[in-house]
Amino acid sequence: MGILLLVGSWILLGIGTLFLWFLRNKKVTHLIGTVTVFLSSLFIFGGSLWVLIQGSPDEYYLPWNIPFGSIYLRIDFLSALFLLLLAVIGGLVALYSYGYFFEERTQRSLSRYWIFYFGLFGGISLVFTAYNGVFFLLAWEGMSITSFFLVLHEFTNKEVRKAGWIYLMATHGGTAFLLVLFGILGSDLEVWDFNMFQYPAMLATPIFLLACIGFGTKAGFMPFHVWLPEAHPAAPSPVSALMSGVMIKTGIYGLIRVISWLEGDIPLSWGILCIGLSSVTGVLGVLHALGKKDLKEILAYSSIENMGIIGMGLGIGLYGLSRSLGIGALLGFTAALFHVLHHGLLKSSLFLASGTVLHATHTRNIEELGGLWKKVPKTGTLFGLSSFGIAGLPPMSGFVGEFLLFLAVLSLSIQGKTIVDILIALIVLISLAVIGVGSVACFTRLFGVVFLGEPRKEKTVHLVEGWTWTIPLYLLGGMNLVLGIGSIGLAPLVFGAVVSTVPGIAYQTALDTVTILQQTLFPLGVLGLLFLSLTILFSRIWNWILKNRSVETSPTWDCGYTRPTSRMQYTASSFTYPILRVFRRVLHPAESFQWEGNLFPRAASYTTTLHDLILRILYRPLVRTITRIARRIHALQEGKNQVYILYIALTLILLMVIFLGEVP
Amino acid sequence: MAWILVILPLLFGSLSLILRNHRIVWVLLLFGGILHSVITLWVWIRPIEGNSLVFLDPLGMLILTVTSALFLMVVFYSIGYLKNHKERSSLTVGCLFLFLAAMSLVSVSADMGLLWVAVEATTLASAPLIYFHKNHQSLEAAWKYLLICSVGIALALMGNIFLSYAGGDSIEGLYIPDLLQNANRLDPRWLKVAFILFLVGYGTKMGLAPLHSWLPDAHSEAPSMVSALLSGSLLNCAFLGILRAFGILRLSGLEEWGGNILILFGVSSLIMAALFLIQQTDFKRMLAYSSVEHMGILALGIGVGGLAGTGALLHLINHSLAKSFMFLVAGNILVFYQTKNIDSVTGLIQKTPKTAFLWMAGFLAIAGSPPFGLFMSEWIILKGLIDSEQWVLIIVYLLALFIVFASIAKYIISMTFSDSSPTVEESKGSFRRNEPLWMWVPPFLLASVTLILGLYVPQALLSFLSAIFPGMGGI
Amino acid sequence: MSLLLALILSPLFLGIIVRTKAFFAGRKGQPLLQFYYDLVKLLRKGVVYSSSTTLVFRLSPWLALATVGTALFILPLPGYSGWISFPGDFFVLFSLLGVLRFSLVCSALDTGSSFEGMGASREMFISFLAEPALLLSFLVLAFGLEGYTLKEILSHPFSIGAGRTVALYFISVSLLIVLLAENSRIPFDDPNTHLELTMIHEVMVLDHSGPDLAGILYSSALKLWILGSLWVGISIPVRWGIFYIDVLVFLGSMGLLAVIIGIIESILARVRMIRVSHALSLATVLAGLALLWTIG
Amino acid sequence: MDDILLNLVVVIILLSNIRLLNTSRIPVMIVSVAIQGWVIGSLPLVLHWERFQLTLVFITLITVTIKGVILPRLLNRSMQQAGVIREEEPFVGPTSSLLIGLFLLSLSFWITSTLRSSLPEGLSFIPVLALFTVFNGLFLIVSRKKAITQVIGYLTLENGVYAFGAALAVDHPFLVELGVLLDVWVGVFIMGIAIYHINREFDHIDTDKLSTLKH
Repeated sequence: MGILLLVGSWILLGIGTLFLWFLRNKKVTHLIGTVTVFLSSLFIFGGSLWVLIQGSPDEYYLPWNIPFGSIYLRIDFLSALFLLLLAVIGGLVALYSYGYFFEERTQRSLSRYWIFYFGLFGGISLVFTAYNGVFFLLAWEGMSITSFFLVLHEFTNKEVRKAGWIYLMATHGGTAFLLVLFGILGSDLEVWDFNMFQYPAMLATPIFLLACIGFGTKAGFMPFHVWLPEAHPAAPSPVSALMSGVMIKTGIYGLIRVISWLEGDIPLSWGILCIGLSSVTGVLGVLHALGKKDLKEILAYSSIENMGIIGMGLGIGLYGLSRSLGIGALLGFTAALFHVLHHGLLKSSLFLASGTVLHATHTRNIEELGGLWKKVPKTGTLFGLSSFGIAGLPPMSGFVGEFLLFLAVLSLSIQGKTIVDILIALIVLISLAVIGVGSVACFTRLFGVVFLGEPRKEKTVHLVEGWTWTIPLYLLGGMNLVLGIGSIGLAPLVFGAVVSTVPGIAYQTALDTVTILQQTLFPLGVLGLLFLSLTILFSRIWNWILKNRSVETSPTWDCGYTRPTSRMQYTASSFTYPILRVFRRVLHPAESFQWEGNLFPRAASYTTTLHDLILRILYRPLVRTITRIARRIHALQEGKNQVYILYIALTLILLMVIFLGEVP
Repeated sequence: MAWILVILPLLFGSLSLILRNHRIVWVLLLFGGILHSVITLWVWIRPIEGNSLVFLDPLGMLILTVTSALFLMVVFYSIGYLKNHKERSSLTVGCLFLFLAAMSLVSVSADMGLLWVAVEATTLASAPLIYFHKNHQSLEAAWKYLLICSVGIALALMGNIFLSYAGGDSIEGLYIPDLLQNANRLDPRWLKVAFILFLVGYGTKMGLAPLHSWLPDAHSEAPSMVSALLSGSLLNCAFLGILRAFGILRLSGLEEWGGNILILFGVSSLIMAALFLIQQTDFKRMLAYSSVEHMGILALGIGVGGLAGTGALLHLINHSLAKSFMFLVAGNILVFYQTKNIDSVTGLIQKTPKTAFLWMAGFLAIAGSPPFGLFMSEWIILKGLIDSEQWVLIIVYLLALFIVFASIAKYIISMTFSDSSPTVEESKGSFRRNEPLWMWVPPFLLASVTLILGLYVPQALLSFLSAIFPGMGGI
Repeated sequence: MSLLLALILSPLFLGIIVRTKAFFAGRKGQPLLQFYYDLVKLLRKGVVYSSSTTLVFRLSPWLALATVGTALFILPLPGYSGWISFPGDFFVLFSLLGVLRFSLVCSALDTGSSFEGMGASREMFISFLAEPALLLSFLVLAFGLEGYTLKEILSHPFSIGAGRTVALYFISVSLLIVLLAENSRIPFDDPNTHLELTMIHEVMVLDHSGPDLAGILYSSALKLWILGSLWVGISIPVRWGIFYIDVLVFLGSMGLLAVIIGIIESILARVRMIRVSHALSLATVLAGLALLWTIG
Repeated sequence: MDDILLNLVVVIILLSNIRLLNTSRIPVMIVSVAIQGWVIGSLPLVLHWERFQLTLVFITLITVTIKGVILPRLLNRSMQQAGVIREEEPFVGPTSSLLIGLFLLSLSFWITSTLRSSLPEGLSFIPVLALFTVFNGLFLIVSRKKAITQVIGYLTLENGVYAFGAALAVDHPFLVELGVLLDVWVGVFIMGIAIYHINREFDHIDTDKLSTLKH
């Protein structure tokens, strides 16, 4: 049944594509696109919900005539969870796109957008359901390519083309690693169905390395993250929302799948590798997010940071498995999945809100923004709420994930007791603390600078807040709050997904973990409710106090300065400068300071810009070197016939000498 | 019977050389192309036994079919193309037919000597086609092509002689089935020399680096349908020569030795192509270098053998289809923009949507990304490498493929999506928007075939391919 | 119980500190209950809102009070369990303080004043450095005492084991540093300076007035009380097991803490912004040392 | 009598090669190629005269006429058309060419060392000679500029190949030989045309000017 609904949604998408292909009317195109995605997302929602409620995986098998391939669809709890996320976000983003692309210039570009959106949507759902290596990889590549075209939507801009290229490179490179990975896993298999995969024992570590690189590229683990901060600003905001909300989660999904195939004892290296990678990812991600000035770039880096948190959850899980500390492991995986859901919801809503900002102001540079709340109050409210949530603060759902991760670390350290355990716990905890406070700083900065205070540059803001613009934001934010308070209600699904996927878990440990979850998540919910009700209570009290008092408004107190202007506000870069200054040895933010004027001060300017660390120290030099070598090599083909024939002669002689010549 | 495949185009060619009226010539071209492919089909249905000179074994059938199919597509394209070059029709068509005849001879010849003659004939038949445009560059390209390939072919002839001597008195002549049967009675010393000579000789024609130097020039200067044939069929024919020799070598127990040389050539071609594709300024040269890369992949796959060998044969089909269709599309772009310079081609997608679509699809195809066939075959080859645990080769292979992908992607994106500056229309008086059928139907057909091969690889085909070389490993 | 104590006595705590400082300065100083008078006075006033502020600004006092109120439900009397107690509850406590920070910083940025922006930035900076130390030291405690909840941790800190007690000293020092930093006391910040350029916490609330200001001040007093009681619970581990005696002991030690803070404030000078990072990294290093001690 | 003849052949082939190497006058080159053609064309007869067959004579006649008569005439004609009689400043001068030639000779000795042992007594020098001629032709093509000299080099190459054929594969269907003749003939014919065109297009036949297509 679940599969049937999914297939139904794909058929729907196919029909929609046909329509779009032949239609020429703009309005109808737009409408059909939106409606199709919305309906098919409903189908997918129903399908995954069916599986979750019915409580048993749903599958469908059909032989397929390509090497190692078979059409093997399977929805287990894990897939169902991710599919739910996809359905919710995909549908809402489609709704948002209706408003966002309403003034799109040509019908052709509209239909292009929608067709590729269908492709991406269907591709992701396929990735979550495909249960055969070849099938999975085809879906994977389809997803990547369609998203590449979506990134290129505003292709007339040179930056966009560059970003698209980088994105294509990243995703293709990642896929190469996956090819090798599946090739190894599927060696001496007729058909690469997932349930047949097993590990050659001596290759375990390389296999996980391959998986980490291949899937980590999509998930945005450092140092394979470079495409995110390029592609997200370049893509239209709904696309970034879908990509950052769901698509990068496919990397996490893949990693969990790879974990689910192993039987027997897991090498310790896996957990340590994963933890190391993802803690670096998280910390560096949040630091970059603190340093950047581009609205969507900041959001992209915050995605990277959250991927780091998720990765740490997985890492703790793996480590716990290999140390046979079951409870910690289960808590880690559960934390990771919780965080996946949370981040999907909130990051997509943030990207959508940033889309509204872009649409209103046509700039992504937050130093030029400010005071937008008064212009777009609903969006402002939701952006504030989402920032609050994504900073991982209670009672939003972001906190649940981090809290569970913290619990996992705690139980790991308390039950493990060896020095390595403590060190692991230390690493995770420190990076968790840095990420937590860092993201609070980052998002107070973002929200405060963009929406609060006064506009820093007078821009022509044409206000757009139709219902299609705000409804998705409300729903996403609201869902997040509900998940945060009612996490106990979601826990069974997430935990079920974890238990059904992770191998080698004793029944007793599962039970203990369940009790721990109950002990913690319920009070969390209570506290959340308490917090909300207290807030409301105080607001009531205040209204009552201020009922018969003088409430005046006057300009901001600026210590007696008579003519405060909006340019006197604290800038975004100086807001986080002190923090970055601590890490300047690592990050090397480029500073430029102009100061004309001798005795008497005149116009002076000071700017700091932060370039991506990895890009600077790793990729740029690499590309430069290869290009230099290539230029050298080009000299071999200077157009002289004689030289060419000389090559032939030399090749002949060399071959004869190497492969024949033995001294008589 | 098999002779018909050779004689028929020969006949048509001489006819079209004699009667110089371009209309008649076009009719001849269409008729001949269709007839040839029909006969090829018929040969599939009713297999025929060969004689001492010509025969049709699976390998030959493979090459023959690919050639014939491509020729058919090219026929449709060229009729449209020659509308703008009426005066050169008869010569071009004649040479096309002779070229076809030579290539068919290559694929049906059962005697190494005859094979050699045929390969040389392809050179002679295609040289005038490269000189189609009759300007400095095309002349230079033709001259280089002629000289380099003749040198190579001379070496291949030496190979023949050595092979015959390796046979000694035991084997009479160069009849391939004989050689295969008595392969173990060949004198290995002479056989080795013979193989090296074959490899260098036919390898020059096939465009294995560092013997590839003629290839970019010829492909970039020839009219696009000719480039399509050169890259799609001629290279295969040259490869057939190597394959024949390697087949004999395998049976005489020198597989390892010969395989290593092939792998060497494959790796060098991959690396060279990847490096030359960086900072390329001419999109037809870009395609040519990608051909070099794919030839490298073929050599690598065959050299490694096993599953990779089968993959290589599949890759041969896919590459021919994809590359020829890419060249046809490049021809369209050349017609529109009157330039081969990548930077001065802008905004394809706005001006010529169909061509842009095909160009993008073709990029995905030749860069080996799904859902096109090359992904499948490249992947099978990779699987073969993994099975034989050649980790270094795997790294080189993937790295080279990645660099190729990166550079081609860069050019294609900038050509397809860059903002079309109006100056292009103004400056190029010959700029046209409408895309007639002949321009996009043949490439579209080819593209769809590659697409199908990417999503559905018939088991029959796979087993056919893996049966070509005994012990080549199936799936 | 602890809830009521906190609600009632937190302003008094501030009063004690001020009195101590006055004593050391040789003045008579303000009455102990001065802060109650201030709060009442402020509550009676009207409010002035900046014209550039929005809902966020109004929200800040409510959020602040709500956060601290929620935190008080978790906070136990040392040796006894809080109203709500569950594994990892101290993490929730710290995150609630993060919520407080979030709302204050946002309200500061909402006014668009350069000074408040600067204050917000510095607040962020300090907490950025203080948080790891806090979490780390509690990891050490949890690991050493094998306790998941505040109750288990605070009940018998010295049951950590004879060899490890040194770790407790390290931790209490680092916690004290964190306490001073988080509540922006000297040497990190001077609560009663009047030069905006040097202020951190106070400058953020420049634009709050009347009841709003009262709410903010009260909540920060409560924050100080919360962290203080945590410190007391760890550093002064006198438990009689009889509830009322323990309460008295707790109150006494809180007073002691107030005096200590007062002494520190009157003998130390305020350090430069750059040096803040050094002091706080010292706190983290101390926590790390404590960890080593507990492992080895 | 027999070995005298053989030695004579050897000497002539060697000498012609050396002459080709160290002259820069094209007529001389053509002449020496012609002589080489005569000798190598008559190789089959010389080597296998004991089993005297008509076919052998037939082949010999054809070869000699083509290699020794027709091709030199063609070359002469295109030389007249191009109006060049000297190879000015080649990439490698005559003396150094000679040295390289010696090196190539020794190289071909070394490479064929394994093969010669398996040859009947009389033929053992042939591979060396033939390979040397082949290398020599390659070297001429590489080291000279004029298109016509390159054609001469190509001819030399073909001579070497033919020498192999004549020596080793004589008791073999004539396919190969016919192939040689056909291809050499057509090849040179086409090249003649090509040279003619180059001449007309660039009004010179310095092939090193033909290097506009690169990278």
